[in-house]
Amino acid sequence: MGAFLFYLYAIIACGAAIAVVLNQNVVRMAFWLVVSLSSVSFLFFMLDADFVGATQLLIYVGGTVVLLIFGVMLTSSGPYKTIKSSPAELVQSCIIGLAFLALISSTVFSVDWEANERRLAEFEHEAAHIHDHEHGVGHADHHHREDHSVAYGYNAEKEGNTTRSLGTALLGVRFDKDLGTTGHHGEAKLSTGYLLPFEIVSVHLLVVLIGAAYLARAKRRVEIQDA
Amino acid sequence: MSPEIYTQIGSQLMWLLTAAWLLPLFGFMIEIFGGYWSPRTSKTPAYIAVGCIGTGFVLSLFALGIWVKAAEIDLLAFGGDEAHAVAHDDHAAEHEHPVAHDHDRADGHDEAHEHDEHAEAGHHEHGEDEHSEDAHGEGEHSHQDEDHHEHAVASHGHDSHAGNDPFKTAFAGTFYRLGKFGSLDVTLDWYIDGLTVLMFAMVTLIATCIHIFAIGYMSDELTEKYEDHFVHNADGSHFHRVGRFYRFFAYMSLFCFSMLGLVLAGNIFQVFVFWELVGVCSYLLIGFYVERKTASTAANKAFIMNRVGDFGFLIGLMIIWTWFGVFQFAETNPETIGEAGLFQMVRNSAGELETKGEGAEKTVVLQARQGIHKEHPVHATAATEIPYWLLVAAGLGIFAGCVGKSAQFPLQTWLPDAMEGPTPVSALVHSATMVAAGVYLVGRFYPMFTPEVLLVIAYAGCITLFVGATIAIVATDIKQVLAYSTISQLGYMMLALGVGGWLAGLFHLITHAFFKSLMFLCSGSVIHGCHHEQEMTKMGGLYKKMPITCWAMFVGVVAISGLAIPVLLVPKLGALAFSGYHSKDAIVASALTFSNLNPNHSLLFFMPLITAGITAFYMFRMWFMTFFGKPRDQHIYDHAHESPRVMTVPLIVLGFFAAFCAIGGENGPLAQLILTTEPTHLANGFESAGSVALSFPSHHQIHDNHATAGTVALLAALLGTLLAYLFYGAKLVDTDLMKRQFSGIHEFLREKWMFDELYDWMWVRPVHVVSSWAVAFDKQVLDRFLHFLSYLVVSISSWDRKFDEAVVDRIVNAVGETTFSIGRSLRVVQTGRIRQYVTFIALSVVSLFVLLFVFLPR
Amino acid sequence: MDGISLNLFLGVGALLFVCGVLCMTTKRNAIGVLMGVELVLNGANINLVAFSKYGTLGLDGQIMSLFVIVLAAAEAAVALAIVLSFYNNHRTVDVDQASELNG
Amino acid sequence: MNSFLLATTIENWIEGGSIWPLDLIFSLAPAGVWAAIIHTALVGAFFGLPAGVLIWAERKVAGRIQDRLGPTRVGGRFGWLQTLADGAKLIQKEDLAPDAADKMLFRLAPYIVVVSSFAAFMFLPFSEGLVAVAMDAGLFIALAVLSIEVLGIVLAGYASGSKWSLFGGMREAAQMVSYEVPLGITAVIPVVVAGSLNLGEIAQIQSGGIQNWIIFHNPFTFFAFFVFFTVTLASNKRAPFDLAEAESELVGGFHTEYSGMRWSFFFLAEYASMFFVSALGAILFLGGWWTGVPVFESLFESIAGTLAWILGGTLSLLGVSASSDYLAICFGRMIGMTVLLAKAGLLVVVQIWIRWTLPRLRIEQVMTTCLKYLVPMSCFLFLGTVLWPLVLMTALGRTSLVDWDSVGERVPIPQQTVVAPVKPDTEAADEEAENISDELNDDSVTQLDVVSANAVSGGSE
Repeated sequence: MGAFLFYLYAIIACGAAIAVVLNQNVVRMAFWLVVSLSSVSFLFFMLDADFVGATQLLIYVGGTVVLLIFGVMLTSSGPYKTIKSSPAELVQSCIIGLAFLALISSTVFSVDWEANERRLAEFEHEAAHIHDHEHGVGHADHHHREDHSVAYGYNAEKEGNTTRSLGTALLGVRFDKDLGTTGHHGEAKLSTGYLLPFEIVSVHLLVVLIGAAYLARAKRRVEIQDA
Repeated sequence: MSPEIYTQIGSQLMWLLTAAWLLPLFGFMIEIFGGYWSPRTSKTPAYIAVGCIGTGFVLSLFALGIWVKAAEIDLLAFGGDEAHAVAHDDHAAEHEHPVAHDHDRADGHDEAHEHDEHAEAGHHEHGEDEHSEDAHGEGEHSHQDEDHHEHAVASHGHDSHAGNDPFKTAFAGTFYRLGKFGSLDVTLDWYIDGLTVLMFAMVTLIATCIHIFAIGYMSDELTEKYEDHFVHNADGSHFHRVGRFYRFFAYMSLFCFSMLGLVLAGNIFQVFVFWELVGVCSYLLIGFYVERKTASTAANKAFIMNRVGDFGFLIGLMIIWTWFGVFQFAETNPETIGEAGLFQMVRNSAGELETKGEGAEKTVVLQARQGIHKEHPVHATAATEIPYWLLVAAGLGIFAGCVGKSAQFPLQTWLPDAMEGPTPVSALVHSATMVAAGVYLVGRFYPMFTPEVLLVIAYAGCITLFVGATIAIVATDIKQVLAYSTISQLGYMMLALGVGGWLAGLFHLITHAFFKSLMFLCSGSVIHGCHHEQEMTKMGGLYKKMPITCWAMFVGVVAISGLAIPVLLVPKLGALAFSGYHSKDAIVASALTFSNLNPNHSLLFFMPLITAGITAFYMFRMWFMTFFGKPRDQHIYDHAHESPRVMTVPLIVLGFFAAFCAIGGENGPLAQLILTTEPTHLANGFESAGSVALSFPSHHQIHDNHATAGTVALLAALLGTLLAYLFYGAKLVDTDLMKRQFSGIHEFLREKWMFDELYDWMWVRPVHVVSSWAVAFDKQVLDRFLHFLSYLVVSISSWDRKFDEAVVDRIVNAVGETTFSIGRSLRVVQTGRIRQYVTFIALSVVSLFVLLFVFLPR
Repeated sequence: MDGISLNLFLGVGALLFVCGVLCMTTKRNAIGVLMGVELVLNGANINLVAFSKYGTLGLDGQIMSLFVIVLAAAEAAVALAIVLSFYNNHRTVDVDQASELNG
Repeated sequence: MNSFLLATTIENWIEGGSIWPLDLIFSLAPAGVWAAIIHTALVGAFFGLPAGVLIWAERKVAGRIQDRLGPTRVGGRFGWLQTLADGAKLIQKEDLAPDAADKMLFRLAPYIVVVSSFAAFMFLPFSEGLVAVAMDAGLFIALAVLSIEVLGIVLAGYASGSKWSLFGGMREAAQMVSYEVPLGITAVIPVVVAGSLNLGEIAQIQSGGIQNWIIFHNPFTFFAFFVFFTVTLASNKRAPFDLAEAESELVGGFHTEYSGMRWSFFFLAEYASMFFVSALGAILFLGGWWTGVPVFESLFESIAGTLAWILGGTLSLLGVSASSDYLAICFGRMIGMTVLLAKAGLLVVVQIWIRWTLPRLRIEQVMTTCLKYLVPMSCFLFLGTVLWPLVLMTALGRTSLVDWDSVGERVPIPQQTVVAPVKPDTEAADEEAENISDELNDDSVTQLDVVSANAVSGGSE
């Protein structure tokens, strides 16, 4: 069932993305973009990232796309007017795009991600083990606890319920990493959170808001004779 | 006193005096920057200046109080019976402990019946010091044995450092380290002892009075259009300019800052810096009326003459730097182990020079630098001994600076010319403080002077005081009289210092500052009242017009003349006399004792004695000529008026101090305050063998001669006064006739002993001749050579130009054109189309990875 | 989620990325270019979230993708403002017309 | 009250304790699918029927307000089958698309609208545990899904190829984008109070007396509710904010060119979201499925117990074993749902009342209301709610006026829910890192663990 849903949404996302490329009408493009982005958000749900999925829906689909449509409405001078590219350009772009896709896909599929992860995990275990060995405590339990906390964090009900963990992480507290674990010397562990980036992004958004309002403000139109 | 209390008092004094020192600088900043933009009729700059220096005075008073309390001087017990002081000296002599002696002195002149008990307590307190003293005493007894001495020093470490300190009651420290150049630490230091505190109080008090006086005196500058009657334009009209009221007070504030900095300075280099700063202020103030040719010339003269002296100062500094490696006077803090200062290096614990060898080989052993800083435990470059003649040279060099600053022979000629400045300037800068700075420095640097140097100082002072006094007899400009009198009195001070009367010299410095600034202010009042008329030959009878000024002047005249009423000796106060009597008495006593001990140099006693008479004569001459008799110029007399209260009140204040500041004489509070700072080696006198065999008097010996000297000096002064009264008061002698009869001498004196002509002949003319030769050489040889060279260069460069145009330019142009054409052909790539750019990016990423896949081994 | 490997998610991300790039290269309409940018960012986002699930990245991947989304919104706002201003001056949104900076 | 009965979602309920005849059916497909189906059916039942009721109610209320009777004939006495008649009429109509329209988008737009507004119900808990998808981000995602609706309207406006439609769509877009700001802020105010985005938890903490309702938590939440309600009016295009379909200016606004069922979809969606936001307001501010009177609660409990006893007895007579406790809880939840529906219905009636009472604003008045009044007000209320505990703490020494636990303590500790029986882990080697969900099970050790344990410590078990 999961696989079926994945393939369904993956195909919708990819097909809609391709439709965005192929369509020339901006509004249709926007429509397909919404479809694609919504599918992506479903993929997020499948990846146990509920909050990110919801954000994707709210911000992209509800916000960005409306903004895009806004732009279209304000800028198109006639109904269904399209600005077409030349076929040569299309062909040329398609070739480049296919090459690009081939490149990325070959990269993706040539890497043995599982092996990588295993190696990484091994390395971490090794470090933890050495530490445990030094301190002579029951390291088997320790391993389990640590692994689970890394994998699930504060997440008792369902894997997708990451809202709280995300919120606290953005406030600088990493329950998902620190809860129930201790540092190397038995003290409370304090991993790095994202408070500063969060603040920076907040200020950034404010600045963008003001800047965009300034840029798009109503002003006297410049008459261009040859336009 | 315990180290904690010592540190506490030291920091209290330091903060108070630093505040007093920096306030005028602050004032200067405000005045010089704010004054330019403020209305010219505003008196605000004056108020700021008075406020700053007045606050400084209050702070200095606090410092003085702290000092008095710390030094344990009982001010109210001054005077006493004179036997008491003698008993002290006896006591000290019995114990043969200079430190204990000093300590007793610092304890003050307590009641006689408490004395023994107190002395015991003192011994108890200073037990540790005395222990180390004893160790040093051993070292001294066998001071040929170097090793033993050093051993003693090393074994006692910190204690011996304190014991080696000849200035037990001084406080020293560092504000800020400016930089360290090799072994030389250039720092901003402070050094506070009784002399510093006293100088602060004196300078700030006098400066405050003079500032207030100047508000009135300089009030005609409070205008947008000041008419200078002494400067004429080409068409004969008077010169007009804007008023410079603010500038005057700004300069005065700057001067106060510099002078206080000079006094507070803790090392000789810093002294030199402020020395030059006061010089600059003096230059600016003399040249205040810069449009007057005489004023600007006088300013230049003062500055240049001072440079001559400062050259010697610099030489002294270099010697000190080379051989001592430090500039600090002394390290006094018992807690810190700083570097030993100059005084501690030159003098041993008993305050004596330790010498080795004889003749040209003679050297002075530098005391081990006990308190070497931990940062640099060993000075590789520091010498352990200095050739004696170099120490003499250093002393002479420093003294040369003092000669210039204090207008001593042979550099005395700038001071009378400096009277071109406004009278408050003359009162503050050129009588009370700056010119006294030379004397102050000699006093401060006393431990560094060898007997040979002291003899030079004494003779320089002796010649100066006589020359100055004689010229003053014939001077007719009221300020000139006072200027020569200043030179003469500075000579007195130098003489006193030179003959070992350290206390007398500095005592006179203080008293002279008061009465001379008083008299200058009085003369200023007269000049102001007479609408800028300075010639005494046009005055007379002004007593009725300006009584306050007259009687204030009288106080000053009596004080400087050293008059006293010997008959009415009040037991507690000594002779009923003004301050000048006491200080001059002390000088004459020192001189008499010195000439008794060294009969070869008896001139050093007779000259001041005679000059004491002359002093009284010319001072009373001035007073009589100005205030009594018939008005010589009716016009001036009619328009003369008493000065406003803002000018007379300072006169009264200063008059009070001129009269009573030295009350009690050498046992009085002032002298005792100064005495707390006296170098230890002076109290018992000392002998010097070698090239000049000299014997310097002890306190005791001076005291023995006190009565004799006082009597003789008073007689001379009375004689002078009487003569002056006969000549100018009673008019029994026709002065014009006298003038004609002694026209040769009169003319000689009028021409100031022909010093200006002498210098002109000795220096200026030879320089002119040499320079005319140089001009000829320049024109005939150098110029021709240069012309030839320039011709050569022009011809070469014309060839070079052709090369440039033909070769270099073509290459450069070719490069430029190539670049341009490449750019032009490449500009089609930059289409300005975003989409193409994105395509290129994607393409290049793909091709880059393809390249990687193909060529990079996996 | 049986049998769905990380590679598949990465593949979807790659396809979205390439589609975005293609959008940017082929669309003359400025809005279309913007949509391409959004697609590119989404492709990257899929990768981040997928790694957060399959890898040891943990929540960090989700946080990163959140930042990406937020900044994409900001970018879109500014870009739209620029497009509007461009339209005000040129009466068109054809990016090929915006070639004043050509060589 | 075992954990087995405290399923927080229908999915859990299905997975955990389906009674005998049903579990056979449920085993045909994953629980999630069944949950979706059941929920859709529920929504259909509780919306499809009430929608008809609402439409009828709107007509009747409007009639009463306008001093007339409204429908009276169809279906007998009160005209209560009027909705059915309308539906029959609409279904019969021809499905038209204008020539100038962008056909594809024109046809798709109503679906977007209706799907999004119905999908939002997926996240709406009707009672404790009666929710299709219970997630921590419930409120957030519900609003997100609801916001998609506007896209359909804009597309409809654009694709119709008519200037009236375009204007309507543009107005709707502008209005929605603006009103989403105060909507979000006021919706976050209860979240701040409750400390959770989970709608179930928000409703759950309002149990007990009426003083525990968030609207009465502090003065700011009290006003926030009214702001929220106003904003939901606007976001549903309800009068006086229905500028997108202003008949007097734009003929029909964005739905001018639509007819038949496509036209009715817009209205279905409108009524659906009307009901949705009313239920949302009830959950966020008005105590959710709690009556606010503790006596009633116990009364309901006893009623549910009695019913369960009766039903359980009946079932056991029929040979079906069913826990009466379980049935009691089911009935209790049903009653809670009824309470919530009642509250939401009340709010819907108020919406209708407002529609037929207040005149329509002009577009710039609508925007002014939002940007100049509602946004600052909601910001102020948000700040006030955030600062309120601090003020109380300073003044009274506690964080709430009534006996109300602090936020952190009120958040229910995540319950240990019943997990579906885990299949024997035979393919551990193949699944490797993917089957993270299985790691919860203590019996199964992932490949990752095995590998690392073997590699490093060896026999750490």
